[in-house]
Amino acid sequence: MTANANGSYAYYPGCSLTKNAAAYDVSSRVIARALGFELNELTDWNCCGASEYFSLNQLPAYALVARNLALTASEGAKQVVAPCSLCYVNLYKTDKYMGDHADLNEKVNAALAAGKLAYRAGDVKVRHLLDVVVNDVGFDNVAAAVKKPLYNLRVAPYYGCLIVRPRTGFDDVEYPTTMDHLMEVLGATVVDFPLKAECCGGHMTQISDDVALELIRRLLHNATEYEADAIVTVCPMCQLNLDAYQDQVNRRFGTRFKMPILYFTQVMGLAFGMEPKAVAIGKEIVDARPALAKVTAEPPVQPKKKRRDKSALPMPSTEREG
Amino acid sequence: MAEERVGVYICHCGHNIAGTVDVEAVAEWAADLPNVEVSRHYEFMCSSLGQELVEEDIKTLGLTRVVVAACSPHMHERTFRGACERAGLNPYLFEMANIREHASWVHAVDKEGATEKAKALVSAAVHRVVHHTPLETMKVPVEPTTMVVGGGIAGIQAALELADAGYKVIMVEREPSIGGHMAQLDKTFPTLDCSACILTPKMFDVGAHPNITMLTYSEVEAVEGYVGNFVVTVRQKARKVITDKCTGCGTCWEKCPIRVVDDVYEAGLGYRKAIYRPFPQAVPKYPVIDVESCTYYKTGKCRACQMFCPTEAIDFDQQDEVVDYKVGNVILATGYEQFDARRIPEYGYGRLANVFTSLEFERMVNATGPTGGKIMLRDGVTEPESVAIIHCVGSRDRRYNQYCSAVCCMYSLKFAHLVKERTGAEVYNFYMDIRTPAKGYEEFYHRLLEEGVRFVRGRVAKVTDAARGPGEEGKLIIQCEDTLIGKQRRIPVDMVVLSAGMEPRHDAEEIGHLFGISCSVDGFFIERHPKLDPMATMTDGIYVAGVCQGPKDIPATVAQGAGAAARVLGVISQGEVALEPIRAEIDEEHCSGCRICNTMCPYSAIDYIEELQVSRVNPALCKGCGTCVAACPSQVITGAHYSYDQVMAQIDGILIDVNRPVTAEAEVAAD
Amino acid sequence: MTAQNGRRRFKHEVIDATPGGEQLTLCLQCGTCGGSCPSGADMDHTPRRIFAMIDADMKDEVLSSNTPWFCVSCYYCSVRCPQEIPITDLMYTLKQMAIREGRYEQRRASDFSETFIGYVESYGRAFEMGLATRYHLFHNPMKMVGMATGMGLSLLQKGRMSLTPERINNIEQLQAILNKAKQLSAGGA
Amino acid sequence: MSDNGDFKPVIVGFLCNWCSYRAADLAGTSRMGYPSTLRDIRIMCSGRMDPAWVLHALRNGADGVLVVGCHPGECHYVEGNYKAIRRMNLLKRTLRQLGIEDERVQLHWASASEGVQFAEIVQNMTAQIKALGPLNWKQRNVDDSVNLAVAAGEHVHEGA
Amino acid sequence: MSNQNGNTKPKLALYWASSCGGCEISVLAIHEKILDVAAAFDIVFWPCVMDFKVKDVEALADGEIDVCLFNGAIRNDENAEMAHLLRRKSKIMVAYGSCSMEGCIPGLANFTSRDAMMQFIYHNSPSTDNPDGVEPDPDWAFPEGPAPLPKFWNTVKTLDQVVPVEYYLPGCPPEAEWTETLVMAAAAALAGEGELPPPGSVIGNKDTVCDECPRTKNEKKIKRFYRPYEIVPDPDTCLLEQGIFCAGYATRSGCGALCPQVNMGCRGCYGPNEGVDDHGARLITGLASVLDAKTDEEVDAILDTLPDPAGYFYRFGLAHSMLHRTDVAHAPKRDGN
Repeated sequence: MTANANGSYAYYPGCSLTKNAAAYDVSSRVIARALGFELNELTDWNCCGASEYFSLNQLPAYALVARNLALTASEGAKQVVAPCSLCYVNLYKTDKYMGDHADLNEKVNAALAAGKLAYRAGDVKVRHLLDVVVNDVGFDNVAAAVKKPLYNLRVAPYYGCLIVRPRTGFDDVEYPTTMDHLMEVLGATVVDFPLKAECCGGHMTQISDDVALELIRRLLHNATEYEADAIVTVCPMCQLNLDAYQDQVNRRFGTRFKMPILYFTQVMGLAFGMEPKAVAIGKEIVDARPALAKVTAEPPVQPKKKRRDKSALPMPSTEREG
Repeated sequence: MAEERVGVYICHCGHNIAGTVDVEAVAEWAADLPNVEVSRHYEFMCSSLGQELVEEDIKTLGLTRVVVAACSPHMHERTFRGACERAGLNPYLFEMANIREHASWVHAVDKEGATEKAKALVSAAVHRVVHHTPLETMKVPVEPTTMVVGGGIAGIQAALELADAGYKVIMVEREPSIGGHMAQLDKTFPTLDCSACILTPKMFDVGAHPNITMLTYSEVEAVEGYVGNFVVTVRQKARKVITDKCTGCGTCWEKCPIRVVDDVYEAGLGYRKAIYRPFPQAVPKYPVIDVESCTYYKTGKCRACQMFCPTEAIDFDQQDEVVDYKVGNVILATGYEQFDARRIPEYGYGRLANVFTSLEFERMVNATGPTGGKIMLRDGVTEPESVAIIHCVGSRDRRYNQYCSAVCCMYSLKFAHLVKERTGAEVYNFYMDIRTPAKGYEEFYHRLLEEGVRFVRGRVAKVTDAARGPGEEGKLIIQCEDTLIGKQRRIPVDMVVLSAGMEPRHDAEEIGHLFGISCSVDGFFIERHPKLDPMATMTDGIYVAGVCQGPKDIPATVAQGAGAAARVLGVISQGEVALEPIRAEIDEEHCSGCRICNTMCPYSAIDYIEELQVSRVNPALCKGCGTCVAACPSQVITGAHYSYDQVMAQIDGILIDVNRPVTAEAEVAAD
Repeated sequence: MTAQNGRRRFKHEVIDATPGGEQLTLCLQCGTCGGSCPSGADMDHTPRRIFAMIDADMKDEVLSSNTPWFCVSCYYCSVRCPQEIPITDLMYTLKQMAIREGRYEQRRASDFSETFIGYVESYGRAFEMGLATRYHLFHNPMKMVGMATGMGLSLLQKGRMSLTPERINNIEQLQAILNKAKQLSAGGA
Repeated sequence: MSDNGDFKPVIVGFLCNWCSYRAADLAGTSRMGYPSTLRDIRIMCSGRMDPAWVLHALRNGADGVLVVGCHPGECHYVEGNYKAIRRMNLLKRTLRQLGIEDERVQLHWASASEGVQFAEIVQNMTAQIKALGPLNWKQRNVDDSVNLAVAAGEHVHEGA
Repeated sequence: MSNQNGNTKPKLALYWASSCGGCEISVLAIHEKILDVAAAFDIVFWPCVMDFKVKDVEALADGEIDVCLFNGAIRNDENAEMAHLLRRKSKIMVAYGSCSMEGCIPGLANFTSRDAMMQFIYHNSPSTDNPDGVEPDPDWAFPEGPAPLPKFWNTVKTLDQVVPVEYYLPGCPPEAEWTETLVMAAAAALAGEGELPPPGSVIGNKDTVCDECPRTKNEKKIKRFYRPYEIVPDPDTCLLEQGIFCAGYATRSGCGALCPQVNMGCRGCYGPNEGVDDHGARLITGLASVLDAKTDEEVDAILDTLPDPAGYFYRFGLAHSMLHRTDVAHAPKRDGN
């Protein structure tokens, strides 16, 4: 564990994880225990406002989020972990904007003062759970915890928007890869999923079916095209939209998607040898059991490396300058 | 000091100053300043009559100091120093007050404020000038040899101009051959001349010219000295090939078993061997061994090239050579690097096979390139039926480079033409603005319109291979807003070409540091004046040419190369240069040897004399910035012409009215 | 900032109400935002066009368009914008202005936000069941039927939806903070 | 903050010869207006800036001191402006303890092409100092007319 | 001079204004040479050592004292009154020691105000026991009659800010050899056997402490500062290079680099070297120049390890500095007052 010497974090589950995404909460706590880091739930945390409060009134929205940051700091924690991408980005953005914009900082703190709280930007580092797993725990430690590799399970890692945008810095904004590596470490077969950072529709499910269902369809279509057995997500909103609305998509577009949507923490728990129930498998609406049944004890046979076609032109290296 | 006789001259500059500043009031007021002997105002001080006025007063009134309040000293300081000198007054006993650029032109709506400020600036100059001391410029002879750094078209042009004029040139090129980016191109816009046809003869001339010493596969390591007298240390990397023996027959690279991707000349689209000559027309013709890839340097085995070489020219033990060259002037023509398109992940370069960069595409359409000039997809066999060309990749984009790279519009049009001509494919140009501001360029754009090339105004949001439906299967989809319609569009194509912009060399800043010049915010070298002196730099004797100074196309590059050569020829023909006497000097008797100044000098002009325990300034290296003067805690370093006392007096002068408002006093004086 | 005639330009109102909003003045009308937007095809105007309209002082048209409400907050436009304009945040500002000025006529989206916020302000936590029922009862009673039988039922069956809202302990503190923030926000956007 | 009515600040400026002085020239040739509060002194490099000059100007009637150099990394003398950053930073820390507000002593950058930015720098600084009010250092702190509350002291040293 | 008038020896006066008394002791530190002084001069006023009264001085004719060694800053009415009186009675007025020359430690009061200091000393200091909140009252009257106390000034002044001064003898306290040099030179000059330096001169070296400091100096780059207790310095290398603040680089030599020789940074008591207007300005510029930093943030990181910079730079010279004092209305509140 490099970034956090004592391996202990303040934990901000967010509203979704208390109910609709309880599976995510359960599995997050379970894998944290297995990997030896502590998630200490923040006392009396409040809703982050999702994207709705920012639409209504930005200053109270920032103040709402800042209360959580102030509580975290007052508990003496230096880092707060959010598994929900929307919570994560709201916490991250509020901290960053308070640092970047003096006027906002002043007003938010004036509001906090009404509740006898204060927050200084930068005092709490906001982390997504995936970030903690790949960067603090590290792939080597994860690999060491794997007991039942998920051989032959084809997964499409789906990051969605808010874990990488607006620039949160821990993975590429357009083509993130950390979860891809994580899934490989767990033994799963990772499919190249071009839409891995596209939108799940967000709150459009509530506002416009036309828009939302089409966005969901694209994702399911693309993952199916690439022959994924399951989509793995890092966000309760993504999970809900892809899982709970799959039926509606099928009805509207005449498709027959049967794509289970799992949290990455559930997949980790399974690879760590836990019982499906321990990581709340079964809470998903599209049944994951058929997909999980594909897991084999033996690793897949690697296809022979094709000899390079002589006429083909060299591909550019993927290393990036500066 | 008390006996100085100062002449003050307030210039009207026609209406430029007098229209805002009450010049008469200023002149009248200045007459009462301490030490002022005479105070006049005149319509155009820079005219011959204005200058004669100063000269006449120096002679008849015995002026010992002169202050002219007029325009910026960058405009006319030299003029009035000349007038003083002609009248027998040391030119450094002159001071200028800038009441045009810094007063009348910026305070046009505040005449009173402008007048008040003009008085303060004049007073500052009067207070300062009495502290001036006579200074003498230092004349040094100019070494007529010039170094040209960079063997692209800018450097080639500059070197040939100088060599043809009869002067020696040393050309330093980092790569094994000269030619630069132009050697990679197939056709050049807007005339579609064959690049090789016009470049190769010039490359040959450089190689064969008796006045040019060509140092390829070489880099500058250190620079010392100053204008007219630089010593440049050059490292010639070992080619591992004895050039005296090599005939350039090509047996070595034919026999070499190691094939590597050529990231330089072929822009990554083709291969070369571990021993290679970058391209057939390379000058010089000798190959080099790439020791990173060569088997011999990894395992001690192979030696195929050596075994087959008919002239025993391979020398695996050859070492780098480091040589000092004495030159009078340097022209930097270090060129550019292409923006790395991988930095824009949404365009998929490096991930999506059929996304190409513009340089890759240049190699592809080049008859000597990897595909023999055929336009095809990455598989090397399929000809595209539709091609998208994306403009402004990495340019006009604050995330990367804010500037416009100036050439992409035109080469994109050229690409579109070549695709149409060679494949008949549908071609889309995705652009923000089409910029064609030079001779024959707009006409070329019109020709493309006639040829049926499609133009979509909208910066591409992303390139993807994720099909939404059957119509998009197997294609690359360009997603953008067609801003002229105001709607999103998805356009499936087979091939995407990214028109990547120009960037400064990754080590431009280090190179600049070596030669004592700096880079602007965008990373290109800063010229002396963006309009009136684009070839010179702030460091005397160092000139810039080509894209290293800023994005430009071939005609502009050639013009600047020739221009830089002309500037150097001017210096050489004078035979000697005068160095500004603005220098620092240490009073060694009172230097306590604390050595705080030692790390200040960017030119290493300060030496610590161990046995005396004092520091000393080498006047030939000192450029007069004064940072050591400011640093000296015991104030024993004097900066000529910007001394502590001179500026203190200037502050006293500039604040003269703060307790007694000048305007009130002026009224009294006017009464 | 004021226009020459003393009237505040709409553009500056938008800029002042957005952290980092001053970047908006740099818009080149390139269309990267419009091209990037997942729901761009269904918007009345693409974001690019909205910015041109803001510059043209077309306040009514801007605030009554569906564009900001169709923003899904994916931030693609923000990270791709070559002028680094915080487009998503500007959309939040436009929504906020539309609500304050009562301009947006398709009340569906703003009501969703308001219903959501209502729960957050009273309980400190979001309440999905309450949100779904209250919001849909008003806008789409037919959908309620679907909720009860289809998806909503599945979620209830899977124990993924709660029938009672949760409340934080120190709700008074939160309300004090929010009230102060609202007061400051009204004082000067 | 108040704008202190008719108070017109006097700002002594130190401009480097290569970038900022030229930026000021460019502001002139482009006729960009800015307040006539700035009175500038040309020095070769912001690295020449001597803290004593700042003190002298503040003591003798300036309401503020503005130093403008080339952008970091663009210094004509390679790195003179880095030295200016260090010296001005330490000077400002010291001045803060002496009761001189940060806004009164400012270090900025302007390249030769940044006439607009130069004009903005002067505008902003003028507004900030206007809000602070006159400095009047000599009268208030050296001559002691304000601070020397003990009347008896005055005649003693006045009579010297 | 006096000698030519008759057999009377030249007259010497020594006075102690606002100072610690160290200067008085330093006069005695010239050891047996004090006998030469006593032999050469007729001491007419030295209240620290002998019982003189002000009226004894008042009784002298104007200019009757040949040399007056005046130590201490001008802190109150009494100091000023004595300065004026002795000035009137003396031919040569010497600002003796750092207090009278630069303000020195008493001059640190210029970082705060008279009122704030009174408040702290008589009310707020942790050791104050003053339940009735009594403050010194300059106009206090006993039943026997008024007993006025000298009034405290808000701003501490140096001697030359109050009366004209001929010579300056720096140091806290001055080193004996310089006291001796001055007194003996004055004696010789008064005896017509030599010339005094031009009025306004500082009696001392012109260079800085580095000149006398035996430590090895190298090119300097400071990455952080250390308080003396935080580090064991190398005994042979320049202290400043090791991150210990040493004012020697901008301080007049003459002490023989006493402090640096015992691993303690020079505190700057000799004031700036010859020709310097403001000690603090030179300390600031020299120190800042060698910080190993290129951005404001990097500079901040280094300078955050140097608390109270003004205290370092104006420890001795605040009253004599260009700015003179802190503008209390705009300065951050200092601890304790």
